[in-house]
Amino acid sequence: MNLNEHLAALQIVVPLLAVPLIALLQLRRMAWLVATLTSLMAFAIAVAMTVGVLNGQDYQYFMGNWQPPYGIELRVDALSALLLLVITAASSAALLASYHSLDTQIEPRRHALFYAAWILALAGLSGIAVTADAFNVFVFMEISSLASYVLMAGGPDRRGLPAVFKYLILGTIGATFYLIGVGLIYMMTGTLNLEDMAQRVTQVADQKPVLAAAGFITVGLALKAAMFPLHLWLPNAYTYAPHVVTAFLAACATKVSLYVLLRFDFLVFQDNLVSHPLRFASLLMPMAIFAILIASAVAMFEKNIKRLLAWSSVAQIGYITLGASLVTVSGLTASVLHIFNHALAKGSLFLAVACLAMRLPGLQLRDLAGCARSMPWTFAALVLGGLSLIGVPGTAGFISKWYLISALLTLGAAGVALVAVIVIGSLMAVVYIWRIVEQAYFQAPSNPAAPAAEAPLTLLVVTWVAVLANVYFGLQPALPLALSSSAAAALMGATP
Amino acid sequence: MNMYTIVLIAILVTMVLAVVRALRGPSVYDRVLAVNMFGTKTVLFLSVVAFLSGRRDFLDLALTYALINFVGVLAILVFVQRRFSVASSAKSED
Amino acid sequence: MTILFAVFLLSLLVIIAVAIIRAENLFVALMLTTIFSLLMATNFFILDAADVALTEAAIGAGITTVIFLGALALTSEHEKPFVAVPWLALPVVAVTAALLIFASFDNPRLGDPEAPIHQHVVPWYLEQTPKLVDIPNVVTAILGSFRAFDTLGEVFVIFAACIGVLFLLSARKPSETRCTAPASVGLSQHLIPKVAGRFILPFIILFGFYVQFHGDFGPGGGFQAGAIVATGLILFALLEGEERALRAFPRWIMMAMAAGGALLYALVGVAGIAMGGKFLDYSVLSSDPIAGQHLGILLIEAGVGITVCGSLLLIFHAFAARESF
Amino acid sequence: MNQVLDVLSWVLLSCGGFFILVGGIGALRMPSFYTRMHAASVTDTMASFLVIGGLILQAGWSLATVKLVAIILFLMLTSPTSSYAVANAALLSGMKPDTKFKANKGGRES
Amino acid sequence: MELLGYYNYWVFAVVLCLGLYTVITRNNLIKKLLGLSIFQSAVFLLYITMDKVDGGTAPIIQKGVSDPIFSNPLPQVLILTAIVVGVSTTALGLAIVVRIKESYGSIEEDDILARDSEL
Repeated sequence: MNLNEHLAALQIVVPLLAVPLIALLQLRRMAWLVATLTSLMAFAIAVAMTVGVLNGQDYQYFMGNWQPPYGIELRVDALSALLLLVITAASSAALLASYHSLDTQIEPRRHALFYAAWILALAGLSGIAVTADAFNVFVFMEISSLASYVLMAGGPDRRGLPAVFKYLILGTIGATFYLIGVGLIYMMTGTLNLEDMAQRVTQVADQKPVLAAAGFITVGLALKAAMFPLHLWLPNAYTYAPHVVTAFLAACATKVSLYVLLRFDFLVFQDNLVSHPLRFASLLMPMAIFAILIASAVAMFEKNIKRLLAWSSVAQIGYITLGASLVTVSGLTASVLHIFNHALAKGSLFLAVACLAMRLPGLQLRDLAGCARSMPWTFAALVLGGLSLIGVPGTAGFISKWYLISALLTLGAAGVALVAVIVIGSLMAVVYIWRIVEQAYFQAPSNPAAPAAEAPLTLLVVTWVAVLANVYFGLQPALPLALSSSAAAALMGATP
Repeated sequence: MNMYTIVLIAILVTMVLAVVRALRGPSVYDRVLAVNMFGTKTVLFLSVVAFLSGRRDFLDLALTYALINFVGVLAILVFVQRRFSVASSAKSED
Repeated sequence: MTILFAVFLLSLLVIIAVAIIRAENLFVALMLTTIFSLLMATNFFILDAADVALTEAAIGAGITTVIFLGALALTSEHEKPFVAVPWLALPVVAVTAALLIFASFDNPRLGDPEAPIHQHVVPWYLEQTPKLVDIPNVVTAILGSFRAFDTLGEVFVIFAACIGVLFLLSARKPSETRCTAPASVGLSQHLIPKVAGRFILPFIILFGFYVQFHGDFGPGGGFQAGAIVATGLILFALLEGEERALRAFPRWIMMAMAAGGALLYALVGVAGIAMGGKFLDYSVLSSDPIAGQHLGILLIEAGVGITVCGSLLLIFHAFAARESF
Repeated sequence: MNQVLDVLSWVLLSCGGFFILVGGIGALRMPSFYTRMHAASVTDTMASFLVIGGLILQAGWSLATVKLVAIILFLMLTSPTSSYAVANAALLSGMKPDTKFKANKGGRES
Repeated sequence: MELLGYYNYWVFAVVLCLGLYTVITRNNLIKKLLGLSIFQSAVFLLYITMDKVDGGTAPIIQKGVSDPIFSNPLPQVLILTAIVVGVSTTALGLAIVVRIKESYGSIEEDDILARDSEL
């Protein structure tokens, strides 16, 4: 009974087992300790699976020992492994940072339930990444959504409640659209397993229900992934959520819905529906371009730092969908790479914001005036994270921008126009990062009498680990590159 | 077979009448009455259809309906009574 | 025959849905929603979905009404008349409806035996269940054994809702709205419902256990049983008032039930791994695979029933306690 | 013997159906709440007693009969109770039963 | 008669769009949640319409009957899960509405926006 064979199942079972235990723990720090240990264990399992996937072992796990179309099958390939790494790493980093950061926002007696909801969100997100059954994705999507509504509604600010209510309504509509899409496909193919569905959809390719299903699934997942026209819930939800929750969910929550969209579109619809690649590209590309331009523009004029970074998240999702909409192997590699690199950049930025929030009265730009001198380490981390977001050479952001531009250049004339869009997007990113830097370093401190002290040590260490990871993967991108290129090849070739 | 159809038609017509009363009912209690009537009719409808389709082991569904109907009506009454006592205490205060 | 019933009941459904939307008083809209779920459950029964009809009745009509009433008691029940100019919403919704109706012509006709979903996976289920799992109710066999991972996710969805409601409603109230609502005294003046309710309560709980263990042979199972037992205990709380209910069935028992049921379900899965099979593999649980399947399904249905009952009770008491918070 | 049972259950079922219809029409056409309440609740219990009695005759000695008896007992206990509770709550909340209808010989005063 | 076979799908489309319309236009948060539960009930109707087979009975194998026609059990399993998901989302939504009522004093969306803009 070696554990290696059960890794795919343990990735979800370990967090699920921990949830009831954490919910029962009323001791003051025990809940945080058990939650962090569970998250680190999940991270270890993800790393073990990534190593297995890199040297060619494909994890396939039949639940209850039933063959796939009859039972539920878990499947971990390069794309799932990369996503699992992102989810568990973001959760572990944010949990380590929450030791200090959470006491300022939630009364200690409610921490046990908060951490139980946190580990539920982790289990839900990693469940979506691992399962290969269309309806099972819906169940885990609901677990992760319910848990993230609870996490986001935990903040002290009363404006968080209407924001989370809007997120709940739009998220449920998105999940139900996805359910309608799966229902329509199941009606025409008779199976729920993604592999089996891909083979059987060829016979019923061009009937109306399958086209309607493709439409419903794309709109539903676009709503969950906050793609441009459907992103209205994201800025307020991220701004008023507790800081560590924003750090965790900004790094991975929306990426998971993009992962499901990629897996559905490239595995089930791609080579079966006639002219689907053209339809897929013609729908996603304009949405991506608008996302990059308009979201970055709005970010330039934002007053609150967290809302500024939330709008920049909407823009970065635009980059990911732009790469995916090229429907070429290099385009997909760039898009999957950017899932990894954006998680690093945005995670470290929001952790730095969590450090700021510990010491500063508010998160408006004017509260930052001249605090760089009294909080040097935090602002250095903020600057490095900003550079990675812009895509300065030597940071992770540059790698994905580089592969995106090289993928676009292969398109010829249209590619050059798209490269122009990316350059404009990056310039706008420079502007809104510079506004923070200029406010912090070159403004006179608003109240010289009470200089802010440096953030607590553990918080700083976690932030700096994330920032150094940014730089490391900027210089040495072998791991994410290998994973994303084999993932892109698998998706395009659709070879199981 | 037509023995059951007469009763079923009667039940369905009464369901429509209950819905009309629920929509038109001027006071809240008319609606509670309509919900109560609708619940009992569903119980009868289920018992007769269970016999009509020959699957007689579905009668415990009808029992569940009766239970849910009773608890639902009581829950509504507790709510209305609390709403009334809060209103009356408000009236008595000012 | 069934098509006539279905057509009649479905048109009644649409009328009720329109009535719910147009109802100004939220309390009235809620009562129409009760009728709406009763109609849905009857439709499911006519379309041969006995288990789903039972669940929709127990959870849809019973628990949803009680939770909505709890929330309405804490908020206002009058909807402000808001004259919305639906210039955006109407076209969007009309286009979606037209697209769906247009797409529905390629769907298989109602009850068409050649429809693809009756050809591929389901015949295997119908012929293999007597051999592999050997329980009459195929729905419980699929729910409990073939797709047990879905049900595990389901148990954690209801547990997530329970944790969420407890977390949200345990926050301290902003000081100025601490109104001194009278502690819920239940139906004090109504002596007859109290006597009738107290007489019926044991039978409701007994009926809940019957539905729990009858799940393998007829319509029933963990979800329905948990909802019925929870409805019974909510009836007790309604009649006797909040404090006596909490004294009879304290909060920590409910929390232990909610967490314990989910844990029991996951541990049955882990036992499958420990005994050399896969996760949630019951054949290895005992020497004879069929007995193992029976044991496995019995245990996880018990886990589901316990969690659903504990979670629904915690949610109800969270809303009820919020008044006198 | 079987013939008699069928005719008897047919009679019971159609009487039940008749009472159901009477209750429905009564609930709709009666002028005030309490009269509607009276019409609906009394016929409810009676009709369910008749219909399920007819079904019991059809089912004969079997598990279905036990379930039907359980349903009857449950309905006979809860249906009047809930009707009483509704009427009591209405009275408590101040709905006065109309006393305008005096039984005079000619047309009735509206 | 044949067209009646599609009646279920039309009712699904109409009820779905009624729910969506309510969620988009109505201003009261609890009315939005009612609209959301109608919206989800429509999806249950779609799945259960699929499982009916002409002359079929509920998929519970009875000993005595020779080879019976069974309706499809799989959509019923999926909808058992979806109903519990619907109730969980409604319960969480109501908890948030109660908290909004306590901190804002109103559950009408335009009042909330007005009170926010005052800050």
